[in-house]
Amino acid sequence: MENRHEKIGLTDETVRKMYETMLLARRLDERMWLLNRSGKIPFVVSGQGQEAAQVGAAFALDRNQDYILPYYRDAAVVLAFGMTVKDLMLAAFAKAEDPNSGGRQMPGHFGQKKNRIVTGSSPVTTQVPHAVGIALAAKMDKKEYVSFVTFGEGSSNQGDFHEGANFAGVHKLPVIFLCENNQYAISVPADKQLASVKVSDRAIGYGMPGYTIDGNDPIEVYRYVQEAADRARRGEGPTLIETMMYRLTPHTSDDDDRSYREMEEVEKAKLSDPLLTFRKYVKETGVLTDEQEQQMEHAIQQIINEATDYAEQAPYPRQEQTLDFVYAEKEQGGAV
Amino acid sequence: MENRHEKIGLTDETVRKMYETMLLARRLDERMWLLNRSGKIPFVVSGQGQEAAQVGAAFALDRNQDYILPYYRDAAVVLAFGMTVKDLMLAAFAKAEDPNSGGRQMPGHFGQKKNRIVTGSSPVTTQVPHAVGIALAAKMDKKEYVSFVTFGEGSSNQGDFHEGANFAGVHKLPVIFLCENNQYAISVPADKQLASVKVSDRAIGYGMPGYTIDGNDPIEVYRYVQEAADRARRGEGPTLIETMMYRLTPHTSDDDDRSYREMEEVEKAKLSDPLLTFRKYVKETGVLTDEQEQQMEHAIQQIINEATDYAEQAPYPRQEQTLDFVYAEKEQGGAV
Amino acid sequence: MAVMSYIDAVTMALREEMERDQSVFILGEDVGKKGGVFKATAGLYEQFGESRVLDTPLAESAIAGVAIGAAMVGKRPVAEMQFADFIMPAVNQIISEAAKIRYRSNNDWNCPLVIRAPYGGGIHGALYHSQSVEAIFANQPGLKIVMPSTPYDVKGLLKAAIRDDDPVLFFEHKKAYRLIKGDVPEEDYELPIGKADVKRKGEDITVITYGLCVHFALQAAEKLAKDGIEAEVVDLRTVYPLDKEAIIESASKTGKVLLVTEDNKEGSIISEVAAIIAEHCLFDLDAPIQRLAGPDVPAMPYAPTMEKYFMMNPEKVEKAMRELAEF
Amino acid sequence: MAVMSYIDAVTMALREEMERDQSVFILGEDVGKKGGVFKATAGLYEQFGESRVLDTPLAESAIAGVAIGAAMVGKRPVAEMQFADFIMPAVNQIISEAAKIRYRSNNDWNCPLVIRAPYGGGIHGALYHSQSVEAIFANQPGLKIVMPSTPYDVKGLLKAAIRDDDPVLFFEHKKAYRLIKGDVPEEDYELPIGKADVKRKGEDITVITYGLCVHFALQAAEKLAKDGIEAEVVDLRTVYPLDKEAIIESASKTGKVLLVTEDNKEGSIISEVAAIIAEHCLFDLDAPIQRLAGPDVPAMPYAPTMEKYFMMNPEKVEKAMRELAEF
Ligand SMILES: Cc1ncc(C[n+]2csc(CCOP(=O)(O)OP(=O)(O)O)c2C)c(N)n1
Ligand SMILES: Cc1ncc(C[n+]2csc(CCOP(=O)(O)OP(=O)(O)O)c2C)c(N)n1
Ligand SMILES: [Mg+2]
Ligand SMILES: [Mg+2]
Repeated sequence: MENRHEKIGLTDETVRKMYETMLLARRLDERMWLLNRSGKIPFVVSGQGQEAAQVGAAFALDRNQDYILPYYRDAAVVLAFGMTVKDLMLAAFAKAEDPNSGGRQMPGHFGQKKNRIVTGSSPVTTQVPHAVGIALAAKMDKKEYVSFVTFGEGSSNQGDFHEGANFAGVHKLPVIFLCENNQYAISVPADKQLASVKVSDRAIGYGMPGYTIDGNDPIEVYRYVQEAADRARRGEGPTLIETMMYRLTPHTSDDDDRSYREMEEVEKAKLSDPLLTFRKYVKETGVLTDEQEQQMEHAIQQIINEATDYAEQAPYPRQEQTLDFVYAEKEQGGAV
Repeated sequence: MENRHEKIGLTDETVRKMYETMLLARRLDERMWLLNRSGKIPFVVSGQGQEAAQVGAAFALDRNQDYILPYYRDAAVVLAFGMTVKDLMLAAFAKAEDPNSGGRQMPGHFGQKKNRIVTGSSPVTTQVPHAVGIALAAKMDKKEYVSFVTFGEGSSNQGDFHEGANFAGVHKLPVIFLCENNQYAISVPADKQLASVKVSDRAIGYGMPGYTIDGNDPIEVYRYVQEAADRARRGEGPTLIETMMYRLTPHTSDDDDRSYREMEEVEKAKLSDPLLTFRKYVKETGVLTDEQEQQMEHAIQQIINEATDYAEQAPYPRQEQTLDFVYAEKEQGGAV
Repeated sequence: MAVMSYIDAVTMALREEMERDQSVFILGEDVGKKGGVFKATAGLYEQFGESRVLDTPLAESAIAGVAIGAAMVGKRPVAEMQFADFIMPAVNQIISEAAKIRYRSNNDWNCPLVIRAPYGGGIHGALYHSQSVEAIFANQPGLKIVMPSTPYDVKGLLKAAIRDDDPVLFFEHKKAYRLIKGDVPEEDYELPIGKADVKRKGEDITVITYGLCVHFALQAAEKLAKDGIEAEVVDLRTVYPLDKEAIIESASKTGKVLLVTEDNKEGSIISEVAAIIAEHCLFDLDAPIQRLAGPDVPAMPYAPTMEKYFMMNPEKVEKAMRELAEF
Repeated sequence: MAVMSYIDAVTMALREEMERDQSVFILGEDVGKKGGVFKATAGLYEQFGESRVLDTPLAESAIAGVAIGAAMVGKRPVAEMQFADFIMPAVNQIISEAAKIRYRSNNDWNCPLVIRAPYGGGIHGALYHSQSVEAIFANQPGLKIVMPSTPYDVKGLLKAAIRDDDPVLFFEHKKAYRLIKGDVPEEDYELPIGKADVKRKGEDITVITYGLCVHFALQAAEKLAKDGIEAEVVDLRTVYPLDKEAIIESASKTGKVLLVTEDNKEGSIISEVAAIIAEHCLFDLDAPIQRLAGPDVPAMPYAPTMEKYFMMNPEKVEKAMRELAEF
């Protein structure tokens, strides 16, 4: 197999790390389902099948300064940006220590200021204008950071996508719009969702370049996001990147996808599961040895076990904490 | 001058009628300003410079069955669709008889069911999804009508434009989106409004054809709208047409455009005032004789005079009418 | 007469109205093949076909706006917002458009639209799948807001909403969907929008509430009855515009009023109910008007401890009723 | 101390805050070169340049959303909605996002955003340029809603809003812009958000109101004073969350309360005020709590007859005050 990562300046070390992050996200996701099916956590929203794009993109960013506005499937993105498995487990168990929300939000609602992971909500696409505002602040203050925002192809039909993208285009802001096109919005297939052939067909309407690329290939995604980040830092404005992939699980743990799609379709998609194809790549290019892989799986299992135990035992928020943080704590002479 | 209307099947008679409608709209608009400046009516919003596109489009539609969702500058469209000068004057004077709103809305908020002029509001672009819904009803009931909606280029940046256009594209609905790009949204020039070069660049993002054409040429607009209407009726879906023009007046009677644009720019635009250029066309192609023109001007003046007198003398709504029509009139056994 | 769940009554009303009237159709996210995320539209896609049970793009303003357009030309769309929390992008279409179409056109146009949405908490839905959003719309003349409590009321009121010539927001408590069961006649009937319903007669205190909380109040009332306290339970059913007469009548009768909502307290539906009573029957009151509501925090959290703290329940209602009775 | 108009106090507060703090910036439609359709931002584009006085595309959800993003990373955006009526497309961003950012992130993130918007009628603005929209937002914990009545309050409260670490909706009465003049100190001062202000002391009756109606109440109070009736006029200033203490204190003192708003009556700010009083000082009341408000119709019409019928004015307030005093 051809070594494609060297050409774009990626070391074996980094590629191994990319694979590891994908694997970590996948194993964590699998564990979440087990915990859900055994009644330990009420809800799972899954990123299976989307890890390649997530990791490819996250690694192409500057993880020491860029801001990210992930959507609910982006566990791999936030893991790459410094959130820990324990953090995510604490969120899944709705425990007080959960750094995302202190147990207030459902899992998948990421947020962690120290890692510049911007707090998100459930209504889709609201994060798009936020990303634009963060990019606007960068431009105003002549800062170097880029703002990176993701969303599903269904969500690209919300008004906020249009308004945010146009704003970014007019002001040439350093923001990267990454669509994770997993071909479904819950039960609605992309062709009933999108009048355009591609989400990236919309880029021209916002005066920015638009690309549709293979979201199962982290190297490809890395390349495009890196270029977009460079453009952004050079002051040349935003980029829209659509990554094509397939949602390998039901929409969430509350969904039964058999009512609206053929299981053969899912099985077929599993043949290009990015975890399998990228595993093949790292193995065949010699980035990962069998031994390293075993160690990796082992270490990951251990991390997840520990995080699960920790989170399961951690205390819930006290009920009175419901009342905290509606407004800033009152200061003398300050407001309500 | 080359006769361009014959080629597309337009009779002299129709072209004369088109010119007459443009002239009527212009003279009416001018009168409105006079009435405003003399303190007789509180507000004017003007269509000067946009009559060619409006008339070209309206005449290309089926005025016996199509639905129109005009925006506030579209006096020429509604005149073509059967609203009278008297109706518009009654609205300008906020009189009880105003068929648009019974004196409730500002002028420019058109609506008249008998002519399928769909009631409009002030928040821009809300009419776009309405037009799509009306087209959806046509498709459901296998009716032949088309739904036609207009909006400014500034308004094309609202979420409702995006959401409505995409919906129409997905369901291939018989709707025509016509953008009247007059290069300003109040004080904001198009290049600070739109990240794309053209509004029509957005069409591909909604899976529909998009065109940018000369909005000062009613023949050209007629041709494109007629084709779009044919497509729609053939079940081939929506079309986006952007008509280029210039807003010859301030935004409204409350605006002073000298604070944000050069008066030379306005003067220059007046050289291609569609009323002048189309007048030249109808004169040079022999569609309109000097004598006919004089009669036309005279008749129009008379119509406007009479309408003004009538509207000025007509009674205001009674104050208690404020309470009418919040809900359907109570019927026996019915709801609140 | 069959015993059925709250959500089955929704489906039944939809089906019967679609059978009765060709102009009724459904649109929303996942309402078609999937039958809705709660299954409220289950079977309708199969029965009526794709053209009358439309899976829309993920865009609530378009769902509302397209429905408004169709309604203006004679259709009777029933739009589903997947969760009440996600009605927010459609607020402009609902408040600026649907609510004002009849008025602004001087009765020339109207908008017979129903927007259904599941609201309410207690189902681990966290901040954005638990909200009560009625107060946002409950000051917009031109709109009606219906929030039924029982399967019987669901069927009769949803039919009335669909037949109504003006826009109706129809909020269904998602925890009630499968929890609440009751008798529902097979035949066609309508219940009047705008009318409250006395769900239990009583002389000692009045509880005025709506939605799922009606059941909490009824349960609590039974307990109080054992101690000789007879509570009247008034189900508002329509929370906007309110049935002033019914409110005044019951408040005047018992002189002791407890108002209950699952929503935050400040600026809620029960604030208006309190204002009506304070305006019209102040001198009939034997106790301050009590309001029992969720805490004034942005929304219901996910952790079970916090969710429980926020969520209304029969015990909280009972406690407040006893306190009032003893006043 | 200079006498200036209400709108000049807006501009002054904006200018001073922008001079004081580099992180303050303005965005909105036509706020730049044109200086705003009402001229509230006149001169600021010239003084601070395009990058701090941004003309945005015509898209309110983006205006709010972009401002929220900037606020989360340390900016202090002041977004203008050209008319309060046009805030509707931004409701999702305001309610789902701005209001909940601190809470949902467990205090990790916050959103120091101000949204200014001119509201109110009496200027021939018709349905969509006359609305009072505060009630839509007045049940959303996490938000604050400020509605000043005087130039002095405008300056002090707008400064406080800009310095506040949470989102503030700042509604300015557009008829007050040039009509209302008053003393405004040149120096820097802040007024506390969340506190009502007794604009006139009195023992006989209490009028509680806000915005332009404060002036109507004050004018009416002077007339009543000639007949020996001393009215207390409480200006809410912050309409959400309400200053309960101030409301309770004045209501308890006079025992006769008139609540006034220009908004529709049902579900308005004064409904909550009535509920607070009915809950806390029922036995101090000597008269039913009176509410004086606009009629429950969708919005204020254009025709002068109808506009006058809808719009609040000193005569209407005076009449209601006299009736209450005589009760
Ligand atoms: C405004 C809004 N409407 C509806 C929902 C309910 N909902 C959650 S996810 C989803 C589908 C999203 O599809 P897509 O954008 O393609 O992302 P995916 O889930 O496929 O990754 C819907 C409809 C929501 N969260 N927000
Ligand atoms: C939602 C909304 N926001 C703001 C306004 C105020 N406003 C009225 S017209 C206008 C500019 C519209 O520009 P454009 O769409 O280009 O139409 P034009 O007036 O140029 O014909 C604005 C901002 C409005 N009417 N609606
Ligand atoms: Mg998807
Ligand atoms: Mg324009």
